[in-house]
Amino acid sequence: MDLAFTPEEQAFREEIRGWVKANLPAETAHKVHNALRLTRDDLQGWAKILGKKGWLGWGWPKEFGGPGWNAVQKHLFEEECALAGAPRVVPFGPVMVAPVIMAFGNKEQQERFLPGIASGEVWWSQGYSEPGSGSDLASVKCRAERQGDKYIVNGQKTWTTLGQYGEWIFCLVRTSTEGKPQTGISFLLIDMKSPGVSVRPIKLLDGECEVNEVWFDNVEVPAENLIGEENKGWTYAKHLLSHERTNIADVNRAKRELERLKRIARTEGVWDDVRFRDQIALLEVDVVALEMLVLRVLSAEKSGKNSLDIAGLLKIKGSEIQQRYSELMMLAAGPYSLPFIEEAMEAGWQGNFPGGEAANAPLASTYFNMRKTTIYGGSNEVQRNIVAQTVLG
Amino acid sequence: MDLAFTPEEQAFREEIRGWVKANLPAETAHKVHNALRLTRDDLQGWAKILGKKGWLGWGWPKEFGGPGWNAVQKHLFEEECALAGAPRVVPFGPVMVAPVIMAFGNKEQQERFLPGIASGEVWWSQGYSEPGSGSDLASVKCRAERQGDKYIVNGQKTWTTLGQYGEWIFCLVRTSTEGKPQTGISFLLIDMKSPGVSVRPIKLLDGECEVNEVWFDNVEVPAENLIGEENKGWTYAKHLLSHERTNIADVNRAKRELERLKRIARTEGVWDDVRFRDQIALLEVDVVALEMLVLRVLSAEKSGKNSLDIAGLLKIKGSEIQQRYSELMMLAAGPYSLPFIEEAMEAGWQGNFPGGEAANAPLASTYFNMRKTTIYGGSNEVQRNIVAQTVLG
Amino acid sequence: MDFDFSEDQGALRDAVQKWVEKGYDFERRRAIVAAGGFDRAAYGELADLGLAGLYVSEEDGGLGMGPVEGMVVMEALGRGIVLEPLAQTLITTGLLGGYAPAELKAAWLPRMASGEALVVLAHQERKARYKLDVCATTATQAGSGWALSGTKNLVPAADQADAFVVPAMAAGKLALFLVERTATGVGSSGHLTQDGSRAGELTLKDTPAQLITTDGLTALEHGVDIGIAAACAEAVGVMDKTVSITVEYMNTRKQFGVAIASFQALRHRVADMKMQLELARSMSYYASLKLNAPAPERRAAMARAKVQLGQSMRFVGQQAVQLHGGIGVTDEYIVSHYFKKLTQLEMTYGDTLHHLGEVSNRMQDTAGVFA
Amino acid sequence: MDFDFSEDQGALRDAVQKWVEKGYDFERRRAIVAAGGFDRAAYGELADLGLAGLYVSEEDGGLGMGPVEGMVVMEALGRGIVLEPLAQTLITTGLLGGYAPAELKAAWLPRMASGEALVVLAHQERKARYKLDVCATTATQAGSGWALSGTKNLVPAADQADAFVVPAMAAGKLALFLVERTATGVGSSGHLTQDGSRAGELTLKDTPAQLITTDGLTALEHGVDIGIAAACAEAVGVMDKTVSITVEYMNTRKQFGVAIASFQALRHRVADMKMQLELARSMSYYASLKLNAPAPERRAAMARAKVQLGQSMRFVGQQAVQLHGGIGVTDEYIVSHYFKKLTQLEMTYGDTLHHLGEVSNRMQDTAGVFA
Repeated sequence: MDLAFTPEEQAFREEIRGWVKANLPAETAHKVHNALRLTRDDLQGWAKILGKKGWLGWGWPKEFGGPGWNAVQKHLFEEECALAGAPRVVPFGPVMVAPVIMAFGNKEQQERFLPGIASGEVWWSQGYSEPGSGSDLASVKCRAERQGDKYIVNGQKTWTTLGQYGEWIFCLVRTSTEGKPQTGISFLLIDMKSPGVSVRPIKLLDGECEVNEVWFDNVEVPAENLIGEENKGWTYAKHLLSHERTNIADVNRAKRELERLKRIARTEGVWDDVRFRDQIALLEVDVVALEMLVLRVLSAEKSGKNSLDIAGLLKIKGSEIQQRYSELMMLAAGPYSLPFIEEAMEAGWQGNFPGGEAANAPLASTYFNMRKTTIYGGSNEVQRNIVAQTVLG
Repeated sequence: MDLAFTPEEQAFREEIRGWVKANLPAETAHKVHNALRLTRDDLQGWAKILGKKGWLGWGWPKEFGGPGWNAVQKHLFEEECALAGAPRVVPFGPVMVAPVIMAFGNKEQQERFLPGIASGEVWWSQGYSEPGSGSDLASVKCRAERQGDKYIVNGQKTWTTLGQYGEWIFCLVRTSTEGKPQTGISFLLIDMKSPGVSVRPIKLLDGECEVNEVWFDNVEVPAENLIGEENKGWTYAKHLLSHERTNIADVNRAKRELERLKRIARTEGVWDDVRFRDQIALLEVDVVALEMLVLRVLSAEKSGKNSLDIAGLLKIKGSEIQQRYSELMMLAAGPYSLPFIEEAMEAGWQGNFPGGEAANAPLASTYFNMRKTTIYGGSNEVQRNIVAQTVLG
Repeated sequence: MDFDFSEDQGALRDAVQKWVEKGYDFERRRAIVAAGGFDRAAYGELADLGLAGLYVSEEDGGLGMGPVEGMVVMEALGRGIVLEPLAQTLITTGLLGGYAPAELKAAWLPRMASGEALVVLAHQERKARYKLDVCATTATQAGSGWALSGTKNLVPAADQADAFVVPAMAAGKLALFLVERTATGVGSSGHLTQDGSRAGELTLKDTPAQLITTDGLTALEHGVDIGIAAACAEAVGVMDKTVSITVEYMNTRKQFGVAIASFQALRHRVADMKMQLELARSMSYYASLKLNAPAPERRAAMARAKVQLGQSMRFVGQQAVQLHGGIGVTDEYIVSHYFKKLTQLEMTYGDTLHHLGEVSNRMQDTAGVFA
Repeated sequence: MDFDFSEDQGALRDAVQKWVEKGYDFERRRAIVAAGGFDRAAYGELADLGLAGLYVSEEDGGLGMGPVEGMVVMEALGRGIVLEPLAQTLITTGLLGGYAPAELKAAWLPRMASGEALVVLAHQERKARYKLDVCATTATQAGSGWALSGTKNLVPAADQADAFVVPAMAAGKLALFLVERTATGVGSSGHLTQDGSRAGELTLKDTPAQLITTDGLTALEHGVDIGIAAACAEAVGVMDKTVSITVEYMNTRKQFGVAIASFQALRHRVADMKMQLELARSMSYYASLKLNAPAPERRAAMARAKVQLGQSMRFVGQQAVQLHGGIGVTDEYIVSHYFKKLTQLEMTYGDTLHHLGEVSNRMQDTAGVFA
């Protein structure tokens, strides 16, 4: 048992750090460090830089063109990217659909789709949730009817993150209404440029359009876009969900944001206020404890000797921490977090922010936006159900 | 709408205050103010003093020999007693069984039992809970079989508070197993000196014996001790529970204990520590908010215009506050709350308490003991079920 | 001790509630936000109901009512998350009525009561955060009058108001002044705030001003306490409606084949929301009923109330969103707007931690509603 | 980075766990409490397992092991809420091994490792609360040796231990001394503590003592940090068992016709307990793995760990009792003893608020496991 990283791991970290420093656009990092609005180009630009290096699929095995890193190396890569201010990689392509294609797609599908994902050229979206099925994902209604060599898709998906940029979307669709709800679901890849697909951005409470409704009106999808077998999609979706483990805790981002919180607290004059400072101290303990939890999971994955089934805990604690730092940032600025000046959330804005700190502009919006973290990706209530099941049976 | 008490209410309060000051034994008040062990004599002594004045049944209407006070007067009486350091009146006689006897007992029962309750001469206990039925009170199993003009009682009650002193006990007993569990319950008064009744004190986690198991082994109970009708006991029990309203919040005691907490914090040197002081400040806000909640209920009762169905809230908040002040008292003394010296919890103990503050002796024990408050009287989980029912349907 | 509302108070509540329900629906509110967060016409309608004159004496054209009526009105406005800053009028009419010289009262109070003139408190400065005695704006005597220089932020409806009550340092001591927006050297700008209402910056450069009182801190504290009581009452209205919206949603929304109102873990959350709501309502009563108490008692009561309200607002707002799930974070659905309003109210006139400090500093041996 | 236990560590854990399960059941423990809270025979059995020599070098007759082994052992002891103060031996062997002159080591460490001599830390004074640099006990030079005067409280097994490590002020600076219980001027008394173990008062009056180190604060802080890491590990064992007990009860106990494990609100509570347990376990690892780090890093880590452990202990202990209902507050049923142990551990070597202050005072711009 040893807390320190091995010399090899340290060297690996240094390599990543040097490369990120040399390749991450300064403008993008500035936006990330100050929670300013990221454009499609910011996100895809960084994805393509990673893709060119072969690191956009950083979790991929070598046989599919990935670097073949182990759990610790993946974590070190993620940590270095996060601390340097890289934007989170939009996960739907490289982290979510790619492993499903690798595990359950046929060779043709792998050759057809993986290169575009690995290079960052093709923007993927996720089509899971529907208006009636949030926590109850198995109740999806969006129908795909087989007609010859195609499926005709009708229905609606919602909460499709950044779907306004999407070129392809992977969907859970209903191909059968017989048996248990889980048994009639298929996993389909759909070209979003197909006739009948329409996307409507949903304005969120912070004024931003981060998620979308996606409508399918008699959309024709070639049957070759079906992953695996018809009516087995639930199995593939579950594989995808179980694939995500430590990533979901987002502890590296939390460490970066904790630093930002401290900067804001100094600027706003509450760093020396015991009351406020103690709130930060409590959060610091939370972040360290979460990081230790993540490291334990990584170590178990690396050694394969123990398996720690605590993904639910990572999701719950990680999301609560995200909410808490955003809350404390807003409270640090107090009244000066209250002006809502949309332009001030753009990098390079030169206006006069009331009170003088343009860095305060996104604080309340971020706090509002972060309420999503305990709702999406399996609400924290659902996660508690899962954790309780493992403990109580 | 007016916060102030009327001049009449103020005068009433002054009268009570003067009387309590003149009549509450100093030794008893000293024990209460320092959470020292109260004997049976301390408790019954004060009850008899109240009884002599006609105030032991302070909630009773005039027709039964009570003072006929309204809700506000009752509250002022309770507050003055609590702040002066009077022990809580053991409620089973005057507060719990008496109203049931008044509402559902016959004239003979009223004449037979009420005088002994009003004078404090007869010690009553409560026989509700059983080992298998805590939160699920309707599942009581203790059987009473009618044989001619008596009932034969067999079974067990538990958590009978101070039952070791009990002379009479009112019990929920099962007289029928047909229909819903609620419909086969009867309300029976049992002389605890009857053959076949045995009482076994249960030692609690603080080392004290506050509650008991009570066993009934073929106990003969005259049928004239049945309250109301056979199999209607559940209705009477519910009446009793709904009768208790503001009393359950125990806010007057909380105010007294808040003062004690502040004394301890000063003695232990944490009064000037911002961190600790803030904890007290938060509790102070809680206590004031609870008191306002209680006053709102009292006002509604007095005017009869609005009814506030928030008894569940009073129980939840009141019990949480009791736990919190006992926790903070213990934490204020910190390491010096840790010696467990049973004798030091007796008034007048002259030993050397480690660290020098004999007043610290009961702090941890009280904290441990107070864990009961969120469990008994309908656990806080059950209370939340009830509150949710009123809000959500 | 009596917490029943009088018939007049009930009628007042009904009148305001009716206006909110019929005259200020979500669509109108949305249009006002889109247009900048303040609608003079809507403010005029409030004035037509007599509300702008609530704290103005009858001889000055007002209703001459007190804190309980103020509470009733603010709670009703809270239920509709009304944007127009009536609380400002309660503050400024209270300050002018209580502290201004007779001629200033005569010149302004009737116009304020009728809604013709909107006067707001402009006290926030960059370095002050929640402290009322930190003030860099200066006042110098200029002939028979005064001239003010400085910058105030987050002034409600700064570019729409007709005049401002402005604290400034006069010879080292805080004094309060009235400044008209049309006076020389006044600059004002406007922006939305997070709850959709309007605020702005006020700059003063040798701006002529009329003295309200040289005992500025006393008056400012009083004014802010009127604001705190109003914010508490408003928050109760917001929370009450938030709970209703959530309850309705939970009884409608189905997951796993049943209404989500049937899940015990969520039911207990609702019980906790109800707890926070009722504690908050109790402390809002407390705040309003202490508003006319002597200053130390009044200040202590406001701090206690704001601590409770702050905790309640945060819990109720966050849980309402959580219980709604995804729909709770959309702009389209109404609950997020209630959440944002609660968030902003928590930071209005001192947040929870600030007031916890105030309670902590003021603690006495004995505590309670009457101590 | 590797959190797997080695085979030897696994074997050590198994050995201790076996002793706890077979040799230290609830009835034996209850008898020890009734007899005063300390059983020399039980302590001897721990020593026979080699545990008293865990931190003693092999040349001095110990096992020469490190913090991870200490953690493994303390966690296993925690599962059985063992009363005998092995943590004291970890502290005092650590201190003597790290700071004492050679002859003192040679005279004591072998006897401590074998269990023949029990040496405990006697640092608590009345005015110190959790502060380590507050000390009224004085040391004066007496010939070639030293003489100590003062009173220490809450000394573990004070009237049973053979010697004490005692901080005292020598010429204005804190130094550490070894004092034998049989020395002149020593008074010791004994009493139970809330968790059923034994402690007592130690009075010294011109008592001869041997100097361990004049750099007393450095050493004392180190010793207390060994104690904190041990307390964290022990707490994890206590909590782990507490959760198991609670889970078993919930699957057995029926109300309303079903096992109470089926109620969602209670299930979520258990999920929260599991969360607290795993966060606590993580931070116990962290504490033990930082125990050999440079002092500032080590102290900071202990403070962070104790804040997490303190929160976890309070939550797990209180909720375990709550989920048991009435039976949870009885002396007869085991869970209350786990709860009391957790309560006492929270207040051992600084409670949660104390260590929150330490974290707060030490905060840097950057934070994390490696920062």
